[in-house]
Amino acid sequence: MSAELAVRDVDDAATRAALEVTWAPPRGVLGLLGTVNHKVVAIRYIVSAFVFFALAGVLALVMRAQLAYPEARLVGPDLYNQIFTVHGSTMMFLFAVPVMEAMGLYLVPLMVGTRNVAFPRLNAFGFWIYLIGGALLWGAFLLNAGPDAGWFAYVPLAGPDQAPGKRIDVWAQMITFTELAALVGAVELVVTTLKLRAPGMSLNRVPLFVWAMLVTAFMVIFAMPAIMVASTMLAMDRLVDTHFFNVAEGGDALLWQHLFWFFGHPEVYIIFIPATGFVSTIVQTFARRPIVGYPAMVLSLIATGFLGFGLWVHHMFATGLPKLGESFFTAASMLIAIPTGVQIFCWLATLRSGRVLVRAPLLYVLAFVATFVLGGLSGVMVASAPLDLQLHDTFFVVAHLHYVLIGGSVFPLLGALHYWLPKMSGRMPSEGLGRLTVAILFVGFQLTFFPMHQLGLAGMPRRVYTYLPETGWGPLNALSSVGAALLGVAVLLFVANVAWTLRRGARAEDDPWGADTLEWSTTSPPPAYNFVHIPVVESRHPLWTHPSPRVVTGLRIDVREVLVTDAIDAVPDHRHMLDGPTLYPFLTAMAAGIGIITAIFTPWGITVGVVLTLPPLIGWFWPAGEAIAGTTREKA
Amino acid sequence: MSAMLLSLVLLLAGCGAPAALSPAGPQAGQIAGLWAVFFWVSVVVEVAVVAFLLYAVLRARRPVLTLPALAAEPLAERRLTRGVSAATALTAIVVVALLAASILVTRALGALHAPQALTVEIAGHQWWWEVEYWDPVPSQRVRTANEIHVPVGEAVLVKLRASDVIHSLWVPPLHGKKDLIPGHATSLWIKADRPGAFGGQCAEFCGYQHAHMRLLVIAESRGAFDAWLARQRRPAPEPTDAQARRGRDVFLTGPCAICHTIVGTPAAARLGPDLTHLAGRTTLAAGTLPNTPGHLAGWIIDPQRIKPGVHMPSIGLDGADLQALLAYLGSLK
Amino acid sequence: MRRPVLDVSALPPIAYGSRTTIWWGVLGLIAIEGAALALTAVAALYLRQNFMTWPPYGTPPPGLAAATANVVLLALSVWPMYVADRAAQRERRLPVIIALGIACVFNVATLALRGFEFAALNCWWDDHAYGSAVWLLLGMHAAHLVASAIENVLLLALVVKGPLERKHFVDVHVNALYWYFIVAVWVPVYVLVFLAPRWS
Amino acid sequence: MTAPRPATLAVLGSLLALLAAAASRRTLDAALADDGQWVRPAKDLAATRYSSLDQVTAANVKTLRLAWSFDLGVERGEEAAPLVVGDTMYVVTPFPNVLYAFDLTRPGTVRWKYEPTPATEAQGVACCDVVTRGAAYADGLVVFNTLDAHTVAVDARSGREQWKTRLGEIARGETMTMAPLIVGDKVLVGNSGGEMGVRGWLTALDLHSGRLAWRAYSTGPDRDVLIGPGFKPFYTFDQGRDLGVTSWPPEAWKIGGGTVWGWLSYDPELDLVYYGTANPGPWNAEQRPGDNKWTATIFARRPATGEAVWAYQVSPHDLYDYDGVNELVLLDLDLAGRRRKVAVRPDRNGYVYVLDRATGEVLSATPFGHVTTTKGVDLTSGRLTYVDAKKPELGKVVRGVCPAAPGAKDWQPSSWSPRTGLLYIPHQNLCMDVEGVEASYIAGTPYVGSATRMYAGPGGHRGLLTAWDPVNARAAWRITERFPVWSGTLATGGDVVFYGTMDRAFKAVHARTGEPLWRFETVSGIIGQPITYRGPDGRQYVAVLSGVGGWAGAIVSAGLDARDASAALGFAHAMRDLPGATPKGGRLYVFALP
Amino acid sequence: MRAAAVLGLLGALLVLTGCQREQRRFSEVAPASGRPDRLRASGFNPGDRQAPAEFRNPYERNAWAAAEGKRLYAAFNCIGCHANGGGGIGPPLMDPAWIYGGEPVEIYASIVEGRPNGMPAFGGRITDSQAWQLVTYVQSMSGLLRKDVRPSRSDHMSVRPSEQSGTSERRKPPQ
Repeated sequence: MSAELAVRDVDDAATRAALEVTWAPPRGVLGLLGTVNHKVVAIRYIVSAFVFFALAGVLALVMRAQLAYPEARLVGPDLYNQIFTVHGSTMMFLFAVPVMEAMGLYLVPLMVGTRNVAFPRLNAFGFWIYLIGGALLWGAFLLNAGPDAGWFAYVPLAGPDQAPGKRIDVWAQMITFTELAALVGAVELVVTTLKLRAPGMSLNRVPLFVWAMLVTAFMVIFAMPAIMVASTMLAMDRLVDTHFFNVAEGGDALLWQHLFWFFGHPEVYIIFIPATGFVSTIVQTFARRPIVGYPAMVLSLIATGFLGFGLWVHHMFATGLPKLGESFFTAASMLIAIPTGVQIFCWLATLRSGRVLVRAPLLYVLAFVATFVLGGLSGVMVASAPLDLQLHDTFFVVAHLHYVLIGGSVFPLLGALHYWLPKMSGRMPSEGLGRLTVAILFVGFQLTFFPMHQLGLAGMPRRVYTYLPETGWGPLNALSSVGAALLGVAVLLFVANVAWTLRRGARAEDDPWGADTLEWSTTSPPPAYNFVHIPVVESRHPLWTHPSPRVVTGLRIDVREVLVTDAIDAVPDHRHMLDGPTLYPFLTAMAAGIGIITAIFTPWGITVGVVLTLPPLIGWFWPAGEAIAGTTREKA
Repeated sequence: MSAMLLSLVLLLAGCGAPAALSPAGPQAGQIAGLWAVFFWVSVVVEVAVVAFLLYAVLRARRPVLTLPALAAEPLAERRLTRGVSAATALTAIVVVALLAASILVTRALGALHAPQALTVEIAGHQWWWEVEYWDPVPSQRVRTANEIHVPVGEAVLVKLRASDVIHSLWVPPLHGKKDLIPGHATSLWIKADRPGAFGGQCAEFCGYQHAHMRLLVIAESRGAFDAWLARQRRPAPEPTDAQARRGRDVFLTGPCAICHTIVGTPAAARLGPDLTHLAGRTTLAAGTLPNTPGHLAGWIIDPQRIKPGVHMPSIGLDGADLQALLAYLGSLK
Repeated sequence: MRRPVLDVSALPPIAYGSRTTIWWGVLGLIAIEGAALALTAVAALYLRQNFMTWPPYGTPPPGLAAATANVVLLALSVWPMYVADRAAQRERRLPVIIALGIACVFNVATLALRGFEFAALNCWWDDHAYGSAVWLLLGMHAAHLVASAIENVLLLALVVKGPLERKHFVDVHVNALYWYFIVAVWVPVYVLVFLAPRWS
Repeated sequence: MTAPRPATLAVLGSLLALLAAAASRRTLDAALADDGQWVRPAKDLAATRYSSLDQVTAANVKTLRLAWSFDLGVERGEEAAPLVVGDTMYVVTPFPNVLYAFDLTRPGTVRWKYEPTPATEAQGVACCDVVTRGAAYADGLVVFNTLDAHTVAVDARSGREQWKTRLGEIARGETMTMAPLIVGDKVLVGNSGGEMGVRGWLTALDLHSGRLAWRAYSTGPDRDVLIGPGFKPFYTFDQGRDLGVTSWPPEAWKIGGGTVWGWLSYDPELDLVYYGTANPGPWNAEQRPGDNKWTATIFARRPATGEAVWAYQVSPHDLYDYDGVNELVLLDLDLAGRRRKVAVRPDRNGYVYVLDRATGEVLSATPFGHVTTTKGVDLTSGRLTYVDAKKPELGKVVRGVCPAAPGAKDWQPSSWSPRTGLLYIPHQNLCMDVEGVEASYIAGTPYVGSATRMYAGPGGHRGLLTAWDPVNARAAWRITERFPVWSGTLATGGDVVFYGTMDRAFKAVHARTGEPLWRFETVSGIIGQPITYRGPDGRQYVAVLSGVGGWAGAIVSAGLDARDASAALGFAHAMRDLPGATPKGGRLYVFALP
Repeated sequence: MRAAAVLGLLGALLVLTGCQREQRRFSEVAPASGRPDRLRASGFNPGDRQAPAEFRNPYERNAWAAAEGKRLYAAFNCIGCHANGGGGIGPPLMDPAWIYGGEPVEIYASIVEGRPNGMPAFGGRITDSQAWQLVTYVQSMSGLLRKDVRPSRSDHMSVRPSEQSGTSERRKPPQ
C-alpha cells in the first residue's frame, strides 16, 4: 500500500463542506472548555501569556517607581521581594516559555501543513494546567503569599528554615504546573514536526521557524526535568523534612544552584531560539529572498541547543569553583557567541542582498539586532569568569538579561505578532501605529536598561528594594524609571494596535506580506481544519514556487484524519485519526490542579491528585465507540 | 546607538568612573583592564553591526512586492557565503582572544598570595558582617563588625563563612565578589594599593535587608593599622562618669545584653554585632547610617523603620535611659 | 477542477513502532522521565561527596533481598509484556489479554516488593540527605510502577471489556515500550540505591 | 553478660592481681585497718571504694537479703553515697537536698532530718538532673553542698546547722552537686555549671567556721588559678605564663567552664590533693580557639594553700564535652619492675591514664572503651591526638563520635580491690552525632552551642562493667549491660563487687571473674554509689540508693520526651527505652546476710 | 448567582487565612516589657463573678511569627533547657502536659515572668512581640497551631520531625 501520484478531479467545495462539519468547533461549555483546536488553544495561550506579561510589567513599573529615588518608601522590603520574585517568575515561567511554545503550537501545524497537533487533547490539557499554575501564583500573590526568594529561589533562603509560610511552596508548585505544560507543549511540537509534516517537506525543507521550535522543544524536554527534580526536592524539604538542601545533614546548597541553572541557562535559549525563528521568517519575507545559509542557520540552532546545556556554571563563578572548571565554563559560555554570530551574519547578509521592504515587523527586527547584539556582548562579558566576579548579581546583569530577553525575544515576538496578526485575525494591523510602537519601545527600552550597566559597575547589586542616597545611584535610576514608563506606553500602544486591528483593521488577504510558508496558503484566519487539502511540498519555499503545488487527497473527511509521514523525508506513511473535543482534559487538569495545590499543604495532596485524576483520565482514554462508522474520503 | 554610546561616555565622564572601574587594588585593577578590552571590542562590534544593518536596510532601493527569484545568482550567493564565513571566523578569533585574556586574568587573580598574611575571617549574617582578625594566640584575636581595616600594600587573606543563608562579599574597588555559602568555606585574597575607605555590599539576595547589608574596608598605613588593632584588642573602657555608668546598667540589664557582646562586661551574646568598640566605627547598622549619637538613638528606638525586617527589635527606652545608653555607647572608642 | 494530487486513500489507518505519532509521544515521555531520573541520580552522587561513608555512620547499608528479587521479577516481566506486544501488533485479542494479564500480576508483585524495599533502606527520608536521596530515587521509580500498574490494568480492562478499536493494539504496543523503559531504568536505580552503598 | 572467661585466663589474672596486691602493701595495710565505717563517699582518701569487710563473700552473697529500706521522698536521680559514722547513717537526697540521719541501732528509723531549703530556681540551672553526689564527714560534722551553691555543715549528733556558706551565684548558672573532700581542717568543694558558662573553681573552706580559705579558679590568670613559682607541670604544653588567659579568645575564660564537680583524692605522704576540671564552655569548640587552659585538666595542689604543684591537661581544646572530673585512684603499683606512686584514672575520653602522681607524668594511657575521636596519647609530648575527621563542625553533623559527650565513663566512680589488683570501672558504650551551632552567652541560661544525639556504640549494649588491670593495661573481664552502668562500684574483702543498673537491678559479681552471683530488683533504676559497713550488731551490711535520674536517667526523672532526639543534650535519645524499664523512685536499700 | 456568592465567600476566607498566615509585621511597636491588659497568671480572681481570660495570641495564625519564634527560641538559649521540645533541664514542650498551663497567655506569663522552679523571667530582656513570637512557636511545638502555620524543618541536625509534619513518633534509634 502506498500513496499514489495522479491527476484527478478535485471537488473543493464538497470537501470543504464535509470538513466544516467534521472539524466544526463545539458549542457551549464544550466549546469553552473542551476545544482541542490548536489555534484556539494557542490563541488562549498567547492571550493568557500576554495578560501575565502585562501584570508582571505592572510589577516592573512598581519596582521602577520604588527605585526611582533613594530610600523610597513606596513599598517595603517584604512586598518588594514578592514583587521582583513574582515579576521574574511570571516573565520566565508564565510568559516567555509559554508564549513561545504557544506561537509554535499555533504556527507549526500550519507551517508543516497538517490539520492539528499530534495529540490535541493533551495540548488542551497543557493549556489548562498552565492556566491553573498561573492563577495559583497570582492568586497567592494577591493573598500576600507570593513567593519572595527570587525567581531562582536559592536555598537556604527559599528553604524550610528561612522561608516560613507557604510562599515558596506556591512557587515550587507553580513550577510543577508550568513545567508540565511546557513539557506537554514540547512533546506536541516534536511529534507534530517530525510526524505530521506535509508530504515532501523533508527535513531540509522545513521552515526555519519550525526548526527553531523543534530545537526549543528538545531543549525543553532535557532542561525542564532539572527544575522538576529541583523543585520536587525543595517542596519535599519544605513539606516532609527531607534534607536535600540541609547542609547540616549532608545536603548541599550548591546542588540547588547546579540543578537550577542546568535548567535555567537552557531556559534562556528556550526563550531565545524561537525568537530567532521569528527573525528568520520576517527577514526572509521582507528581504524578499531566501535566507542566506539555510544549512548554517539550522546547524547554528542545533549547536546553540547543545551548547546551551554546557554553560550553566557561569551563573556560579562567585561560589568559588575550581579554576579549571571555571575556565571550561568560561570557554563554553563564550563559544556560544559563534553560532549566534553565524545567525546574525546570515540575517545581515540576507538583508544586504535582498530587496528590503521596510514594514513594522522588520523594524522590530532592526530593534532586535541592535539591542540583542549589545546583550550578547554583555553576555560575553559575564561569561568571562574574572569580569563576572565584578558584574555578577549586579544591575549590570539585570541590564544584560533584559537586553537578551526583551531585546532578543520580546522585540521579535512583538514583531512576529504584528507579522502574523493578519493570519490570526484576518485583519491588517496599523502600520503607522506599529512603527510608532517600535520607536517608543526602542527608546524606552534603551533608557530603562542602558543605565543599569553603569549602575552595576557602580556597585548596585540586584534585588535591592532601595539604596542609600550617598551611593550616587539616584540619577541613573531616575532615568531608568522614566524609560520604564515609556516602555509601558509602548506596550499600551501595541495593545491598542491589536485592539484596533481586531475592530477596524482592513481585511487581510491569504498572504498579505508575500511570504513563502504554508500558513499563508490558507485563508486568513485559517479554518478549523487548516487546509482544505493537505499540500504537497516540493521546495523550501512552497509559496514562492510555481506552479501551484500538488495536493493530497484520499484522507477521510468524516472523521478528524491527518496524514502521518516519515520523520526524515516526509514520505506519506499512514492515515491517523485525531481525537475530537472533550471536557476530559479540562477535568483532568482541574483534578491534577486540586491535587498539586493540596500538596502545598500536605503530602497527601499527591494521593488526592492521583485519585481525582483517575476518573477523568479513564474517560479521556476510554473509547467512545462511535468514530468507526463511515468512510467518507476526500474524493479525487 | 551611537547616541547611547555617547551617553555612556557622558555618564562615565559625569559621574566619575564607577566603583568597579576605579580600582584600589591589583585584582580589581586586572579586572578593570580586562573590562577595557571587552568594552572596546564590544563597542567596535556593536557599531559595525548596527552600521551594516542600517546600510543594508536603508539602501535606496525601491522594493516591489513580487514573488522573489529563488534561483539566485551563484556568484553573488558565494560572495555572501564567503562574507558570512569570514565574519564567523573573525568572531571565533575574537572570542578565542577574549577567552585567552580571561584565562590570563583568572590566573593573575589567583596569583596573589603571601605567607603569614593577615587573616580576616568574615561571617555573613542576616544582615551584617561579623569580622574576626585571626591570631595564633587566641587571646589576641579581635572581633568586630561591618568594618574591616587592612594595611595598605599587603595581601590579606579573607576567609568567608555564612551563618544563615548565602551572602556574597563585594568590595568593587578591591576585587570581584565571593559568595558566603553555608557548608562551603570560601576565601579570597585582597590587597589595597592606596589608602582609603572602600564601600562594599552583600551581592547575593539574602532576604529583607539585602539592600542594607553594607560594609566598609578601610585601608591605612601599617602603623595606623597596628594602632587600630591594638586598640581593638583592649576590652571596653570602664565608664568614667555617672551618665555612662547608668548607660552601662541600661545595656546590661535591658534587652541589649542578650544579643550583643561588649568585651570587658558580662555581655557576651553573639546574635548581633560585637559592640566593644562601637564608637570607633564609621557607620551603624551595617553601613546604613553614619555613626552619630542622633542616628544611634534613632536606630535603637526604631530599627524597624530604618531597616524593616531586621532582627533588632524596636527598644522602648525612656529618654533618660536612652541618653545614658548613648553616653555609654559613645564612650566605647 | 483537475489538478495533480497525491492520493493517500490506500495508506493504512494504523501503524506500529516509530511510524506512529504515539510511539514518538511515549519516547518523549521516556526522554523526560529518563532525564529526571538521571538528574536525580547525579544529585545523589553529588550529595555523596558530603558524607564520609555512604550510607552514613549509624545507618546500615540497605538490605538486598527484596530489591534483588525485584530485578529478577522485572526482568521476567519483560517476557509477558513482549508477548502482549507481539500479539498486539498481530492484532490478536485473546493472546493480548492473557499476556497483559500476566504482566499485570508481575506489576502488582513488583509494587508489593517495593514496600519491602523501602523498609530495607534502613533509614527514613528525614534522617539525613542520604535517606532523602535513596527514598527519592526509589520513590520516583515506584511512581513509575504505580503509573504503569494503573495503565496496565486499565488497558487490560479495555481489551477485555471495552469497545475495542484497532488503535488500542497500538496502545498495548507502546505501553510495552514504556514498560521496557521502567524495567531498564530499574537496573541503574538498583545499582545506585542498593549496591553502591555497599561498595564504599 | 559476657561469657565466662577461660579458666586459664582467670588463674593468670588472679595471680597477677595477687602480685599487684602484695606490691601495694600500703593500701592493703589501710584496708586491714578498716573500721567498718564509711565516712566519705570514696571510702578512703585514695578513693579506692574498697572495704576489707569480708563477711559477705562470693560464696554466700547469693543469700544476701533486704535488711531494711526507706523511702526518701524525693524522686530524682539518687547519685549520693550514704555515709556511716558510728551507729548513724547519713543520706543526702537530690534537690531539695534533705539530709537524713538514720539510727542504725534501730533499722529504718530517722534520728533527725535536716532541710536546707535551697532556692528553687537552682533547678533551672542544674544541667543534668538535680543530683548531689553525697556528703562527707569529719570531726563531728556532716558537710555537703546544696544545689543552690551553698556548703553546709551540720552537727552529726544533733542535726543542727553549724554553718552555711554561699559560694556561688545561681543567677550565673552556678550550682554545686559534688561531694566535698575534707583534708585536715579544709573542706574542699567545687562548682558545677559547665553548660551554663560558669567559671570553674575549687574552694577550700575552714572546716569549723565555714570561712573561705582559698579559691583556685580553673581558668584565668595564674594568680587566680593559684599558679606560683612552685608550679611544675611535666609537659611543655602545660608550661607558660597565664595560659588560662592566652589560650582563650579575649575574656572567654570568664565564661569558659572548667568546673570542679567530680572527685577529689588526697595523698597524705606527698601532701597533694588531686582533682580534675570539667569541660570548657561552650561545647562548640570553634567559639573558643586555643587549648582552653585549665579545663579538662588534672591538678595536684597543696591543700593548705591551694597552690598548684603540677597540672596535666587531659583533653586540650576539648571538642566533645570530655570533662576531666573523673576519680583519680591513688595506688602504688609495680610498673616495669619499678614501684611507683601512681594515680589511676579512667577518663571520659576513653583512656585509662596511669600517672606518676608526684610529677604528673603519663605512664600509660590505654583505651578501655570504643574510641573514634582520638588516636591515643603521645607519651613524649603528653598531648591527646585528635582525629580530624571527627572534629565537630559549625553547621555540619559529624557522625560516629565515640565516646559520646558523657564519655566512655562519666562521674560514676570505680573501685579498686587490692586483693585482685583490678579496678572495677562502671561505664557506658555510647556514640553520638554532633553539630556545632552558634552559642550566645546569656548569663543564667545554657551556653552549649552543640546539637547532639546519642546512641549505643558498637555491640548495641549501652553499659559496661570493666575490671581493669592497670599494671598490664588491659581488661581482665567485662560485663555488658543494656543501659549505661551509671552507678558507682564497690569492692569488698569478700571478693565481691557490687553495682547497680538503670533497669533496677542491684548486682553482686565475683571480683576475680565477673561471674554474676546475686541480684536484687529495686523500685527504680540505680545510679547511686553502693557502700558497705559493719553495723552496730557487728554484721556486714551493704547499702545503696535507688532512684533513677542524672543525665542518663533524666528521661525518666524529669519526664523528657524522647521523640526529640536532642532532649537532655541528646542523651534521652540513647535512653528512649528507659521509661519502659524503670519508674522514678528514691529509696534507700540496706542488705545483710540472713 | 449563588455560585458566585459561594465563590466570593470562599475567596474572602482564603484572603483572611492566607493573609494572616503570610503577614510580616515588622514594626509592631510594643513596650519592651510589661504585660498586656487583663493578662493573669491565675485562672480565678476574688469576687463572685469570674472575668473570662480572653487574651489571645495575636500571632496564632501567623507563620512568620512562628518562624521568628523558632529563631528566637534558639537565639535566647531556650533550646539549652527545653531542647527541641524534648526537654532537659526544663520540661518538654512538645508533649501535651503543661506544668503552668498551655494557654497562650500562660505560656506568655511563663516566658515573661518566669517560673519559680528554674524558668528565668525574660521580661525586660525581650520585647513583647518577641515574647508572643516565642509563644507562637512553643504552641506550634505541641501541635496547638494550624498545620500550615507551623514551621518546617530547620537547617540543623535532624532530631525530630518538624512541627509541620507532626510530632508523631516514628524515629528509631540508629542500629
